[in-house]
Amino acid sequence: MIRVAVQTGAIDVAAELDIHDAGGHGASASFIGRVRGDDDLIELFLEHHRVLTEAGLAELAHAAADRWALAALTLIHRVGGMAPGETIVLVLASSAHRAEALAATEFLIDRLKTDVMFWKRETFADGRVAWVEPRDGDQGRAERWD
Amino acid sequence: MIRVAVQTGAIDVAAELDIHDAGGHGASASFIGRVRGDDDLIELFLEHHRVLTEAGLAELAHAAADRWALAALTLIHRVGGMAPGETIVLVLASSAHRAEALAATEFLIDRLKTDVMFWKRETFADGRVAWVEPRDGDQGRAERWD
Amino acid sequence: MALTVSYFAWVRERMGIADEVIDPPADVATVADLVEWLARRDERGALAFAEPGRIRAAVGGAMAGPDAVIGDEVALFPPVTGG
Amino acid sequence: MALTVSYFAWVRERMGIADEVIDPPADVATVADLVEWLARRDERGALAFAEPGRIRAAVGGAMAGPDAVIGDEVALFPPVTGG
Repeated sequence: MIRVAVQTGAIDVAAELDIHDAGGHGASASFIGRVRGDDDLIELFLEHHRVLTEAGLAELAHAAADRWALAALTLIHRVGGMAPGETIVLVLASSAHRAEALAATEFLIDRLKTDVMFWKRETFADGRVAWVEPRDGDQGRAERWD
Repeated sequence: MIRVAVQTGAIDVAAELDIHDAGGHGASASFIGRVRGDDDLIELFLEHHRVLTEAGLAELAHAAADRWALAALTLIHRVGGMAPGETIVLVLASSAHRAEALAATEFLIDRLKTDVMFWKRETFADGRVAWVEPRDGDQGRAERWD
Repeated sequence: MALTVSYFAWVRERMGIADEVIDPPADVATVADLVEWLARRDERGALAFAEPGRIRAAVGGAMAGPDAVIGDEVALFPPVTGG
Repeated sequence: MALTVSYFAWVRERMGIADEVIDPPADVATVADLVEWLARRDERGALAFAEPGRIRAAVGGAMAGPDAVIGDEVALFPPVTGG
């Protein structure tokens, strides 16, 4: 079962775990990315493409499903404005054994950061607004999977 | 914050996530291992050492905390009898960035399988009872971290 | 030929609009040609596309490099930063 | 010298007990010596320790190899299978 979503509402991790786990898989790995409140950040805004972003997530999910024997895969990304501590992205991957679930999770979050149309904009307490630059190393991590 | 537990009661993943996430870390990775109902398995029993098992978990957790910059780490293993679909083990690792959280999670589950005193006994629908043998490859995966 | 161009993140902000329908000259054939043409077209284009190496594109719904031939729909944006 | 030995999993089942206090001869100095001595001691020992290569040990609370010198507390068990 592949579940992909782009949503403006909060990501309910516990509810998503329940949906994902309905099959009772042997091994489930997850990754949760949250807004960090570094440098007095007060808001993180995620911009996306109305059509291509969700298509990109679906393509990524299917690439993982082609590569590993997965029982279930969940890929949910929030967009719009969010506060420190809120969940930006949730990746869940399940398989009969751990190697596949762990590798798929890492692949999905690495590739998500370089291949799917999301852009982060930070607003700080002093009023400063800045678009986030890609981190050094993200491209390298993503290319490990080529 | 390091939280380690060996328990006979069910592992409440959502509650553990809440406890673990109290700090609002940037990146959280997890691994959940569950009882698979393969070959008409009806019960999995986990035997452990009253003292050394929890000490082994704590030692493993501290080895991970020494190796990566982790904001929080949870390592919970169930013991006693459990049914297919129930959670055997939960690993949660959080850090400011994903690489550390993902690597620590994989390290913890790999080493848990070779270094800590747990033994699995399977009971099948036809009455057959068998102690689980270590899987080929587990030792190799664990040694990747040496 | 009518071409729909959409802009995202700081490219959108510098262009002042999210999308527009344009009709570039016939020799604007690739993503790189389009970026160069937009940079020359007006001041906001000069600002948005001052560094072509920092611009990414999608053509007809798929990620595309600078040499990709443009169809009737192109998205231009900075490197992505999701996850 | 009194030595407390505890057994786990199928080693425990084959020995028929979870732990015992024994007093092996003075030349039983290491884990390997102890395993060999238990295998010779009686039938249940012969069954539990027929394959010494499949036996793991903890001495004084720490994992220990076959050459480890035994103190006053040893645990003997099969390879672990948790997780």
